[in-house]
Amino acid sequence: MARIGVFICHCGENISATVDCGKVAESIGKLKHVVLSTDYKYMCSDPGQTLIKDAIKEHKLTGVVVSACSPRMHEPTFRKACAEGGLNPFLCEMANLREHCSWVHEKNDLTTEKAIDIVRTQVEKVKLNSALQPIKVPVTKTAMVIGGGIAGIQSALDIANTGHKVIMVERSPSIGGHMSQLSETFPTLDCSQCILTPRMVEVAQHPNITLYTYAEVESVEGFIGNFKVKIRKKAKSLDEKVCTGCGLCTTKCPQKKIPNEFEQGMGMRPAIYVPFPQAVPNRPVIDKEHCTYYLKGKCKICEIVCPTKAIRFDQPDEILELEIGAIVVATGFDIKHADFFPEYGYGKYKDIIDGLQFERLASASGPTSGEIRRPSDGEVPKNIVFIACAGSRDPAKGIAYCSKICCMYTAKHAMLYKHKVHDGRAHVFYMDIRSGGKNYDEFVRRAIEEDHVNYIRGRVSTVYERDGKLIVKGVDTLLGGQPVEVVADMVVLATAGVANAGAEELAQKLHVSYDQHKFFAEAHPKLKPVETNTAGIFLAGACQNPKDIPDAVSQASGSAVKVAALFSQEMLTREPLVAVVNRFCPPMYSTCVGCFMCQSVCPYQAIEREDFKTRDGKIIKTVAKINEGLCQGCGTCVALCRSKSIDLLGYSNNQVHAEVMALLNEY
Amino acid sequence: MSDFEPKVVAFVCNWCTYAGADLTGTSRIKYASNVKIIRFPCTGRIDFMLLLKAFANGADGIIVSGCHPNDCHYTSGNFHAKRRWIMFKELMDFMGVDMNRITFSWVSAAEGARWAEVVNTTVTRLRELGPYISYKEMVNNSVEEEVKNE
Amino acid sequence: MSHSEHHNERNSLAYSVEKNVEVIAQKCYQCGKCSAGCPVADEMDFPPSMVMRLLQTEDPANDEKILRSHSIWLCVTCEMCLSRCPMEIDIPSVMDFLRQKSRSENKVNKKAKNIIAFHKSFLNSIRFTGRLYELGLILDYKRQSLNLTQDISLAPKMISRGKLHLFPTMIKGTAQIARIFKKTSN
Amino acid sequence: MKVGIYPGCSLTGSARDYNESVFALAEAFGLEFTQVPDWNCCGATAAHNLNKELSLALPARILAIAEKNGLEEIIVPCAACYSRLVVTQHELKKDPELKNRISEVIEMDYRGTSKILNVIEWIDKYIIPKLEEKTVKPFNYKVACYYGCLLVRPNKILNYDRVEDPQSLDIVMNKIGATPIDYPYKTECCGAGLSISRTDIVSKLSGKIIEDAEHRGAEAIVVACPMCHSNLDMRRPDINKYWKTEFKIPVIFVTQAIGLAIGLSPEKVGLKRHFVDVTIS
Repeated sequence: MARIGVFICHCGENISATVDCGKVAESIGKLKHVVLSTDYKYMCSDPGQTLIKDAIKEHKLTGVVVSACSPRMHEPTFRKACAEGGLNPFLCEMANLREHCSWVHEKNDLTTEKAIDIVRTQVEKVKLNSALQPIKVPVTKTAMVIGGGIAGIQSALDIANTGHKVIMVERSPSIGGHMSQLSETFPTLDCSQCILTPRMVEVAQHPNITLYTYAEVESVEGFIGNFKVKIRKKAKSLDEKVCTGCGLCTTKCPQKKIPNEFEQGMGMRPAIYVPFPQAVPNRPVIDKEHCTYYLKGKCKICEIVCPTKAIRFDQPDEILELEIGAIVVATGFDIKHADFFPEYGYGKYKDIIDGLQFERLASASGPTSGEIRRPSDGEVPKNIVFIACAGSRDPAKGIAYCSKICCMYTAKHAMLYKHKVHDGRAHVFYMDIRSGGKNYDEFVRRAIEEDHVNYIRGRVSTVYERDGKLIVKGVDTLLGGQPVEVVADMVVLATAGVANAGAEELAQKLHVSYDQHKFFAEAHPKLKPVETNTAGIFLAGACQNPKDIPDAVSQASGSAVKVAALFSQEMLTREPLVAVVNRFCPPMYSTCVGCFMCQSVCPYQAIEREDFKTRDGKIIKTVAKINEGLCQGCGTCVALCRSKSIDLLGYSNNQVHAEVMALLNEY
Repeated sequence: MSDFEPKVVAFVCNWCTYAGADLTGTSRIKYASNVKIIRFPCTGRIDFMLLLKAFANGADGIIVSGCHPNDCHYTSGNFHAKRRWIMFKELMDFMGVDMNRITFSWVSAAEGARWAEVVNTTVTRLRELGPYISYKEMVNNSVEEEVKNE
Repeated sequence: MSHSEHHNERNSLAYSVEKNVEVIAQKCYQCGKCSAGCPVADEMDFPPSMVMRLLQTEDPANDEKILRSHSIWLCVTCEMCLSRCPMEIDIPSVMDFLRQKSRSENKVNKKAKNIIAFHKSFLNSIRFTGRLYELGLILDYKRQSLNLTQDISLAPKMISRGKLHLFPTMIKGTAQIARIFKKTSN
Repeated sequence: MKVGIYPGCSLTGSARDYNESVFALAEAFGLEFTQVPDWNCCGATAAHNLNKELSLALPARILAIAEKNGLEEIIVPCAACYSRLVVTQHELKKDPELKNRISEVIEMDYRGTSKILNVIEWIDKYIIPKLEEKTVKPFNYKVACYYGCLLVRPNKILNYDRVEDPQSLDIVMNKIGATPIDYPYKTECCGAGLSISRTDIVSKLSGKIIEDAEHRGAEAIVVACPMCHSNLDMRRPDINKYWKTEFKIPVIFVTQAIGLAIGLSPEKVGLKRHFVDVTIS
């Protein structure tokens, strides 16, 4: 038999000014099963809470309704008080008399009547509450970082330094990402590789970090604290333990004409290669798509010359199965290439290059050893044009957003050019200069004032080649839209930053949301910029949207602390307000008919299939089963279920039905 | 009809409209006291059969309100609610439920004033429409008939 | 009010543009790409991006500048601006509308006299015969523009190459064509 | 299927050469088509500059007559007429109310069912399949393919070829043995409707097109639009005067080039009517 205690709070005068609390208490006291109905000035105060704790013991209460403010304010307070009084906290409900009644209505009988209705509703509900236990799940204290660019490196090092294990998975043969390709960085102009390579080495040597390069995530299952991940380690055709990284094979490989990805196609590499001299790990891989042996069945020169006999042509891909507690996605971005621009010749002019290609030209380790020379004939361009917003802020091309980093790197490029080619002219066509950031605008001003870069406000309509020169047809909008024609030797497009190839596929494997541009979506744009909507999966860097190095690094550290906080717990505790599929004895098992409509609407992939089998393993029935580790308790499946086999704890069908009846019918 | 006060049940989600109604309170915006709120985690949880139950038990009007499209706390619950709502509306129409009795709206946690407006316009409309007895009678009659037939 | 609804002043030119050709001037963010690619921009008093900017101000004085501009008559409807506009703003349609508005309000720029004279002569030619009568067009244009000496060497060369009819071709449906002209002349 | 042709005013007058070459090709390839009966002028630039409704009504009458006569496909060799007809079809499809109003103005039912082909689409569909076997005298010249504005823009409506650096004409020319050059002026405007009223502007714009083609070593400019042709060919004396030079490069229609390649005489394809001597045939 239910024994309900009801506590009406005056909230000073916040409630009692318009609601006759005494009358409410009196009226509720007459309800069936209500053994105590009382009012008090401040229920949330210590004496108020003591009142509840004592009453639970004294009246042997099986349910408590605190009629006070919004549950969004004090539900945790009163549930805790109940627990301390010896009552399961989920047997406590709150009736919202303040925000939903006393504050929004005038003082009159109707308001008091409404208050009575509200309390009665919760009394009827609480009678049907059941004692629930918080859900506890264990935590595997190993993190996986996907992507080995600067964001992934930072995140992995930060997590590893808290004493937890990290698995880093990188798709290409070396970590380092786009930052390793950059020449110098704004606004300080310090050398990118000089600041990055020590971090790369640290990753490789850190006792808590296991690095898998040339590897990709194959599948992800499970939930926060308990992911099961499969990683495909692509065959490098080489025994890394035997190889010393001497590099002899790479110099002897007869196949030498493969466009070098690291040099953005401006240099060549052999089929067995190390992507760049500072690569980590500094071991070659064989590119099977171009290797003569894999294509034609003979060659094996690398195997012959290898002093340690490390080459393994028959090495298969390897699938690793790992238990992971948290995942940091740091897969980075890519840029649009020059062939994306019809009005600039669809990429057919060699001397129209993109920003990353310019980085390689300006880099001391690049194909021109840091001299600015144009790709077509190796001449030093005397007139260079930089076009900002190439693709960005261009809804007609499908990219409406600002890529954020281009204004700054374009200023840097123009500056580097002027530092290297003293008698050259640099022109920048721009729409707006977006240089928010510490010392950023000062940097742009320096390019204009000290390095005399010619900034022209207007977009370029077309670029074409004539007599080996590039004719750039632009406009100066500050002169009223006057056409401007520049005869240039080289054009650099500050092309839009876009999501990395494969981002969508990975997002689907991880069950995290992504936006229309395939950038990963944060859980909240303001207050959860590091979390995804899947618990236990965090974001770092430009996989979320284009961002510069300091932003990427900050977010990476943010993601690391999220992981560390998660790993600081032995068990995860969650509110047990989750959906359940009913279960009965055989032969019924469940009223679930196994239509799995619920599976298609669940935003959390929390609905699994459960087979009931005979002893000899024959499947009798397959029904839905909720994974309570994943379920967030939205209840969409409950409303959808046609056979009414799913219910939501805390908001059960019976409970909400009782609430509606209590609201409409007086007792 | 002038002194008729309709009974209105509001089915709202916890994260947007319930919080929005809390804000109405903290902002001390006054509205008609006819409405009583039932809290759900999400509009996606709302079984629309409950609406029929409410009408059969004397509700004169109903408000269903949740997060704005794309703002759902659970990503897509309100979207599924809307899809089911479209189907259910057909059924209600078919059963002769007066759709003027139902307000379907989006009220976010920041829209305290809007919640008051939704309630007030609904109550004003319902005052004009008068008590909703036709559906209740229809249900009760059919129950009586069934009893008789047995 | 939804975002797609305009906020333009009801008496502004931008408002008429939106009502008539469904182009929202505010969409233009003034990148200038239209002016950069416009073949006649350097002849114009206001290149296309400036016309859009003047519209955006919704200032009666600027609306007046547009309707009295030479630019709207120099536009050759090559559509280059639209094809390269990142915001896909249909400037050619705006120009068509502005020309008609400029004429109906008697605000045509003096320098555009010849251009309009030519268009009128062209339409006159087909109004009565249904098809273009090129010799008639040239003669009528000379009469309207008073450019009596222009192209005098062209006609004989055309005639000698069989490229100029000395007499117009009348189609059967001339009465119908006349009615089409009448019904569409607001 | 009944195939119709809408020649348009130019082809009966200043572009007779174009007309002759189109009909010569049709004859040589055994193609038949019916002229749209009692066709009228499409209104050209003048109509849409001065009167939007008129600019839709005139093409609508042409299309309605074509429909009435069961012409499922209409070939429109003039790029300007092609553009007006396709745009009209698009506008009236988009706005049923406008369609009704225009139907009333033209006193005819208009449905918008005829398929409109430009000259290159016609060549692609009817000429190309038999072109190789018929080619007797490959057109071994370096050519600048000049598309002009109206074949490719507005591309969202015409939906023909790519709007920057189009290729369809280049491909046709390549098929008859010509070498198309890389040519940035392919779709730059020649000045079009300003030919008579602002000859100076036309001279400047057309001059740029000619200058760049000559500069890149083209031996002919190939066009598919009578307006472009008259500006680049008939206006050559004005252009030369404006540029203070003697541009000599001939301007030929794509149909003339094909005609020559299959062995038709220069007279037959109308080359003798050009202002600039065609020395390469």
